[in-house]
Amino acid sequence: MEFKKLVQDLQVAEVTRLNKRHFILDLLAPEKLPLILPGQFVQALVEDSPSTFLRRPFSIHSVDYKKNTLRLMIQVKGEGTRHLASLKTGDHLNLIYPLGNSFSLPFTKDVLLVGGGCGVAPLLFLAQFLSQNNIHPTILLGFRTREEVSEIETYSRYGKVLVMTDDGTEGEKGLVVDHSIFQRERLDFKKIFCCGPDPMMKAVAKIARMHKTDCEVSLENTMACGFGVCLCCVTPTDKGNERVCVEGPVFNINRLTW
Amino acid sequence: MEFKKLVQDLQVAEVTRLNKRHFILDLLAPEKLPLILPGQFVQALVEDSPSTFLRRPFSIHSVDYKKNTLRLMIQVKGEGTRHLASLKTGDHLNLIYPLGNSFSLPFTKDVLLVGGGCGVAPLLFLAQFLSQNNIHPTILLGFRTREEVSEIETYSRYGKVLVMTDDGTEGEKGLVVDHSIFQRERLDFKKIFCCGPDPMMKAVAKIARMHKTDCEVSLENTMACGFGVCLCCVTPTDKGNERVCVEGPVFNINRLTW
Amino acid sequence: MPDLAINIAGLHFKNPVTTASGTFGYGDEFLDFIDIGRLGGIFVKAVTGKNRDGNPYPRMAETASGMLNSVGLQNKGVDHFCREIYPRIRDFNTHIIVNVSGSTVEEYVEVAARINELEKIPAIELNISCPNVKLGGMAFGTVPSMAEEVTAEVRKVYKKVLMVKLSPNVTSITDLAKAVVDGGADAITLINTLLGMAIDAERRRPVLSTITGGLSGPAIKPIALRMVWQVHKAVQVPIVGLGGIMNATDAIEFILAGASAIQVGTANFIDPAVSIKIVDGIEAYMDRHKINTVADMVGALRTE
Amino acid sequence: MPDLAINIAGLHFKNPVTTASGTFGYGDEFLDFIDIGRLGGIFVKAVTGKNRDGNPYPRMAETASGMLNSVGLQNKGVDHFCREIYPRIRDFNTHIIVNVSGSTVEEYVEVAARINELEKIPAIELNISCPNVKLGGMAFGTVPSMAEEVTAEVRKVYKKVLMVKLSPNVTSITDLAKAVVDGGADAITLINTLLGMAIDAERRRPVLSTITGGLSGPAIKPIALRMVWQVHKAVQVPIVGLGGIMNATDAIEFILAGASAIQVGTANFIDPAVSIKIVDGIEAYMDRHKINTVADMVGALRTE
Ligand SMILES: Cc1cc2nc3c(=O)[nH]c(=O)nc-3n(C[C@H](O)[C@H](O)[C@H](O)COP(=O)(O)OP(=O)(O)OC[C@H]3O[C@@H](n4cnc5c(N)ncnc54)[C@H](O)[C@@H]3O)c2cc1C
Ligand SMILES: Cc1cc2nc3c(=O)[nH]c(=O)nc-3n(C[C@H](O)[C@H](O)[C@H](O)COP(=O)(O)OP(=O)(O)OC[C@H]3O[C@@H](n4cnc5c(N)ncnc54)[C@H](O)[C@@H]3O)c2cc1C
Ligand SMILES: Cc1cc2nc3c(=O)[nH]c(=O)nc-3n(C[C@H](O)[C@H](O)[C@H](O)COP(=O)(O)O)c2cc1C
Ligand SMILES: Cc1cc2nc3c(=O)[nH]c(=O)nc-3n(C[C@H](O)[C@H](O)[C@H](O)COP(=O)(O)O)c2cc1C
Ligand code: FES
Ligand code: FES
Repeated sequence: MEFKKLVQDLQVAEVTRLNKRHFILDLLAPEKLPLILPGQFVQALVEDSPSTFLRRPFSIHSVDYKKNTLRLMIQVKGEGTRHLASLKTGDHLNLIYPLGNSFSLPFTKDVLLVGGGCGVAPLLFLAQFLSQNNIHPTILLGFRTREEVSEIETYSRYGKVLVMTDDGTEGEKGLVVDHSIFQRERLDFKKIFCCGPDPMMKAVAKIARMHKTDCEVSLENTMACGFGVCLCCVTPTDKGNERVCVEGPVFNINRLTW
Repeated sequence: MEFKKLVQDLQVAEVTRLNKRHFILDLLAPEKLPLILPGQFVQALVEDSPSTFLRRPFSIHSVDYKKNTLRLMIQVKGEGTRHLASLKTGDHLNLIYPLGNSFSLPFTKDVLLVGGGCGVAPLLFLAQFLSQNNIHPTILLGFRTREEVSEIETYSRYGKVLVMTDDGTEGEKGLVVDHSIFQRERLDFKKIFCCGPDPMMKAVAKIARMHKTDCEVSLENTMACGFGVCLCCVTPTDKGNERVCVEGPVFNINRLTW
Repeated sequence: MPDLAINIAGLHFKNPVTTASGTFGYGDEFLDFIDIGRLGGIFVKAVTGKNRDGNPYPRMAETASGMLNSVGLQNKGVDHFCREIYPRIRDFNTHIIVNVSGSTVEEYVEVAARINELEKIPAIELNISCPNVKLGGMAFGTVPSMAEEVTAEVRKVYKKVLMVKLSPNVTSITDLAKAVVDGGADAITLINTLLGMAIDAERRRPVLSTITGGLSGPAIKPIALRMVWQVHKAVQVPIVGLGGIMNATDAIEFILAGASAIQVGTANFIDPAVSIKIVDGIEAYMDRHKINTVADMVGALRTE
Repeated sequence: MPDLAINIAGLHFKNPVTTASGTFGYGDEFLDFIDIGRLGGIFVKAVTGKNRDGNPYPRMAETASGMLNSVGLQNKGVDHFCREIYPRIRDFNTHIIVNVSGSTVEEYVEVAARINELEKIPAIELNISCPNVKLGGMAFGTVPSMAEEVTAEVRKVYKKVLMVKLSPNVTSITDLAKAVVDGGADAITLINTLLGMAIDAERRRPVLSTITGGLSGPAIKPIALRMVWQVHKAVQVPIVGLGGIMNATDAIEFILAGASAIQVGTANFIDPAVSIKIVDGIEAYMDRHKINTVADMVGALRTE
């Protein structure tokens, strides 16, 4: 397997609607998939949409090398994702992939994954990867409401899943940082991986700092290219403005100005 | 029935592929169709095409007031028509219609219709209209090649059909003006209605002038609005620059500078 | 219920949605499609001193998210306007504003003086920006001193609301804006079309008979918004903003950037009923954001 | 077989397809996607005298058929370029041309002089047009006398091919073009981005941290084509054309309008392999139209 970025038409092998706003695309690659790491993402070309000029970035939700497929989990936000939601089995989707760095393999077994919204997407792949390396993380997932809680069984294969909803209709009620695991004096985890909306990641980072727990976050950002040439997606780090699409999307919070 | 222009979503009731480049759309109106005259056209909105910004004009091929449908006959040319070719039964197409003036009811029964390419489109509706008024025209249709010869049976209901192909694979060979009906000393017709590419219409107009035969042509033009406000679609006439979308598309050749 | 009314240079508009000159005919072409009385106003097609045939065909080219036109001020002249068109449209229940064009200062002044006599026309919009006319049109709108002069001369004969429409084809839009304010403009319209060109590669020819033409549509919206924002910070007079407005969100962006009213142009070709949808959309936005008056939104962009 | 080679100011390009500064990194980011040796040349990201952090996030907004950016010349400075980047890219089998930027004449001269020493860099492109830098950048490119001065000063120290890239945000692009030719430019690049703005109506905020930014993509193609055409008629030096080129047809339009070579910019983001497709497409077009050399197409628009 090679580390190489590709521009490729992948075939939609399956579309799964999770709920009103979220769906999953399984995409079959025309050639043997390259090596993909958890945390990496794709840049998807939205065709036939007059208002979508640039590609759209999505995390790789999981990879099946046997079937030669990769999976995206997408939340409908605007025109681009609305168009992707109308893809059908057999259609093609053009991707640039795999892009970005990846989560690091932790030196501990006490691992917590925290995800909210469409930020849960890369955590499934990470959980799979960890469990292949004999690490079974605790996985805390935040959703808006019961209706949107999904894929819990899938996650459960790789670790212990905790659910929170904003409205308390399933699991604990509130934001992920309100979860009881964070309310104890000592945190049970030596490493946190987090992905979700900025305010959520910042709140988790604060807790991690407080407990001196190592923490990596996967940043969102508006991207034009996705492979490092436009310099549109920077975030301030200890090395100045760094590209989220190349030096990230995963950053250790120690390197961020948060 | 009212003379009123509408902006309306019509439902695709049927799609008929005539050949590789031509297809027919039967469109069901959501309310009772307004009165439509032969020669009038629609402005169709092409959705989901990034490169098609303006509407596209198409002649009304025929109207069925009983079924409340109108029919378009479309030739695939560029992005816009390619997109329309992918419409399926049940899809919607937004139209502004009916637009433009119409062919005039002739004061003679010796009527010739001449059409070429997608210019045949308005002639079917005209032939129907004439036959309702007990005029059974001769209909001369030019096609590129046998493969594209189509709808002859439909036209035959309303008059005598003569076919020409550029390559002689069906009917007489050559351009419509080469047809034997034009090679006689006296023309058998007192009125000609013509629609097709500019060079064809000019050639027919020349013959009509020679024989002092009354002749109306339906002009093509690049249109932005289609209902008279942008002044983009003018043609020089005896009254100066006139709008093809309002004062036309049908003009008597006496009024043109040809 | 939010109040959509807005006052521009003393003129009361029932809402900030108007239609752009050259894209709305004289209004009556839209009677089948919309209730014209629901619009804030209508800017009718350019009127010049004498009849003009405009440019030869082809006059239009489609471009990415836009179009080029080279209509070239085709109209039957100010006499014809006063005699034939004015009586037909004078009683529309909305402001009719005449777009005044010319090739010389004298022509502008002549047309403005004639329109000044028309009781039901409360304002004119001086078009010093049309890029299609070789004589004058371009120069007035790109040289501040000339823009000021033509505005000042028209100001002498025109007693009602005087708006001046600027060309975006300039290095400094604020210099032009200041010049026409100095000349006596009551309001500024921004922007006219950008000078562009389209080529048919297969035929190796320009698409337009005039080679170059005016670019309009969503493609130019970012440039138009920028100019409205710059001029809003530079002058005190109200701004009428336009350029690529396709929906209520676009309209609100212009208002936030500093426009007191907006014009819908090319969008009318794609949806002749869009202007009314924009009126409704602005009302819905104000409702949702709990904004009571349009004036509260004008220039209310948060940049701190 | 048509010959795609073209000579620009004495420099031989294997074909007229190059890539635009700021959209192609330093070229190596594209090694996974294309054979860089098939390109006529690469214009690398702007190099300034010292390290620059660029503007704060957000730096990008999508617009209709285009995008705004306010990257703001982020780069590590000319020292770093010569030490770290040049050795990495010097042996690419294509012309590497450095986009030189600055805030003062001295900075331009300093950077140009340093690049002049780099054996494998056959040309520089003076970026006097970037609209993102408050100091200098904008002014140089919009005032003919300043444009001439900076070109002339750089000309004194730079001994290889000197290209100057103009800003489209001006009243008269031909005045600027003539000024830089007078200053000693060997070729002119047209166009940089148009100054634009995007607003988030829901948040009532500008989308970009800098409020305004540079517009690129197909939206600006008609304006770019027009400027190439105008400048082609006004000056004798070769033109490198760009602005919204997405495919071979677009590229050919620029060549017909008067460009001797073209640059692919924003299109690289959407399809990183597009530049090579454009090379192939130009060859196919020349085949079909029986054109033997690119030079035969340059400015060959039929306008009679
Ligand atoms: C590295 C990375 C990985 C991502 N992974 C996923 C994923 O796995 N699943 C998923 O559903 N989404 C993911 N996203 C977010 C996704 O890219 C955006 O939701 C999508 O681009 C929106 O496109 P649209 O055309 O539907 O919305 P638009 O019409 O473009 O925008 C709709 C709204 O969303 C906001 N928005 C758009 N893009 C972003 C962005 N990148 N960051 C923050 N706000 C934005 C806009 O400002 C606007 O308000 C990821 C983003 C990044 C940068
Ligand atoms: C009043 C009127 C009635 C028409 N009726 C029919 C009809 O019944 N059936 C039908 O198939 N077509 C008809 N046409 C032509 C039809 O409008 C065009 O073929 C269509 O707009 C092309 O759209 P596109 O997006 O597929 O092609 P584009 O990508 O827009 O253009 C493809 C090529 O066709 C040329 N072209 C595009 N539009 C026109 C035009 N209006 N005149 C001349 N050349 C043009 C372009 O220059 C280009 O070279 C009619 C046109 C008019 C003005
Ligand atoms: C076909 C057409 C004709 C126009 N005619 C005029 C005109 O006569 N006078 C004028 O001031 N502007 C004229 N304009 C410019 C518009 O009023 C408007 O300034 C421009 O189109 C930008 O707005 P838009 O992008 O919303 O169309 C015309 C525009 C178009 C497209
Ligand atoms: C993200 C981005 C960064 C850019 N950086 C530079 C730059 O550093 N120097 C420069 O001269 N032009 C820069 N440009 C302008 C491009 O080189 C080009 O002139 C412009 O984008 C128009 O071409 P296009 O429409 O093909 O992109 C940049 C453009 C973009 C989109
Ligand atoms: S998105 Fe272009 S550098 Fe990151
Ligand atoms: S297409 Fe607008 S006036 Fe005819």
